[in-house]
Amino acid sequence: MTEFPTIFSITEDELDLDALLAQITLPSTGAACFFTGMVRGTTRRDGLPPETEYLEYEAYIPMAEAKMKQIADEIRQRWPVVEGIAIVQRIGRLYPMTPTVLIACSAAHRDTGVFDAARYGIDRLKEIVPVWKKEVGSDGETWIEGGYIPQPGE
Amino acid sequence: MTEFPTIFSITEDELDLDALLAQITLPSTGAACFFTGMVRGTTRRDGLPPETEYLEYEAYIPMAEAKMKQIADEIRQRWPVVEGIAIVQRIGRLYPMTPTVLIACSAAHRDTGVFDAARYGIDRLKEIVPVWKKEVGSDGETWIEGGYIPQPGE
Amino acid sequence: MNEITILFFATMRDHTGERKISITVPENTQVSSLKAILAERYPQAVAALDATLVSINRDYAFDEDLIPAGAEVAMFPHVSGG
Amino acid sequence: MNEITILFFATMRDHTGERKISITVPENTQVSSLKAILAERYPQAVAALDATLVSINRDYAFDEDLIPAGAEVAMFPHVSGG
Repeated sequence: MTEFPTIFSITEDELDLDALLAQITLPSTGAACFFTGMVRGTTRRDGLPPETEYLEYEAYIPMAEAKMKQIADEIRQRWPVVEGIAIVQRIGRLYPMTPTVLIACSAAHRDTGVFDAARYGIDRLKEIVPVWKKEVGSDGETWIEGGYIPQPGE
Repeated sequence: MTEFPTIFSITEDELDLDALLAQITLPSTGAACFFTGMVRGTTRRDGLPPETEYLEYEAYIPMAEAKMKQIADEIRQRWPVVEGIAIVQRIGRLYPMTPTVLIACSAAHRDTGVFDAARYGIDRLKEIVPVWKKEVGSDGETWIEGGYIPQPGE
Repeated sequence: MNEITILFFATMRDHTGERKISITVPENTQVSSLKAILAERYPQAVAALDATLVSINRDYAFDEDLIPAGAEVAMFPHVSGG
Repeated sequence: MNEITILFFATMRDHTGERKISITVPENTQVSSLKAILAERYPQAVAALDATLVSINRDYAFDEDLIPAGAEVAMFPHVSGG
């Protein structure tokens, strides 16, 4: 069996989508689905400043990478035809319109679940990967908190 | 209303995912879904050579760009919250592991249909955009034909 | 009579041996009649002309559609982009 | 007695004012008991400790879990990556 590439990292560097795509492309690969998240500069939410100057991201890096690895394993279990998987979270001070996170899944064809697999990956990242962000705007700082409580075994 | 970016092109140049993502990112954008297709070097199909040396792509460029524009319009009609749309088909001689096509849709959040919109975009591209490819391998040349017959108004 | 341009792509180019031609057709010529005219001109392409997709001025066209003066007609197989 | 390390992230770091501490706890200390020990040490963080997520050796841990010798424990709010 071919060794399928799995990339997971927490980085302070700019995301390089083209390089990541190349890393999850095998000779048998014909399709990839990417999800990227970007810092929003304007967001409508009650009680929060409407304009974001920047977000400050931090991570518990070794655990975050372990959980990314776990998500990749979950994806392979649910979509065994997925070939390459890349999960990358950028941390540090990130300004509006900057890509912050990437989930990419590749496979031979597009009807193999790559869209669902990438969707699953970003949903799970937001549930179990220990990364936090603080929104800094004209009105001060606000920690953004998720709502998911991991269960035993997650 | 903000002007939402729509990019569509037929090109002989390498795809630049990071640049395309930047072009479909507005201050209000928080999520994007990309689909990319790559040339497969190894494919299992009856009656075709198992190893592809390269694919030769051609397009009826002005009609292809008009149909890409039409697909972007269809996406906006079905998913009005989609912000940016990019549809790019690379043509010419393309070797295995090379990205050939990209569909990307951006929006404020990931639960807005960006995954479905990108999926719809690549499905439609393969139905109505006049692009053709010829597979060249050790056993000779084979035109690859799709199976879709456009209907009036498409 | 109307002067029109016809472009051939992919296998249609292979079958006809042409990339682009200009021909003159009667006014109110339908797509189906144009295919018949071309079948006479390219006997080796009869089967391909039967199955070809057709566009007029960059929109898909069908057997009953009329070809306007100065039209840019194209003939090509099922698309296979991606 | 077991020596363990505790890391605090995000709001838990703000509440405790600490990034990383080493403490000694009795053998077979449960996560819930550790929270009680820390509540005494950081009275201003009682509510936060009540709601904190906990990991032991980089896996999520829960109130009844025992903390092994040399454990790397971490305490942090609900995650919000992406």
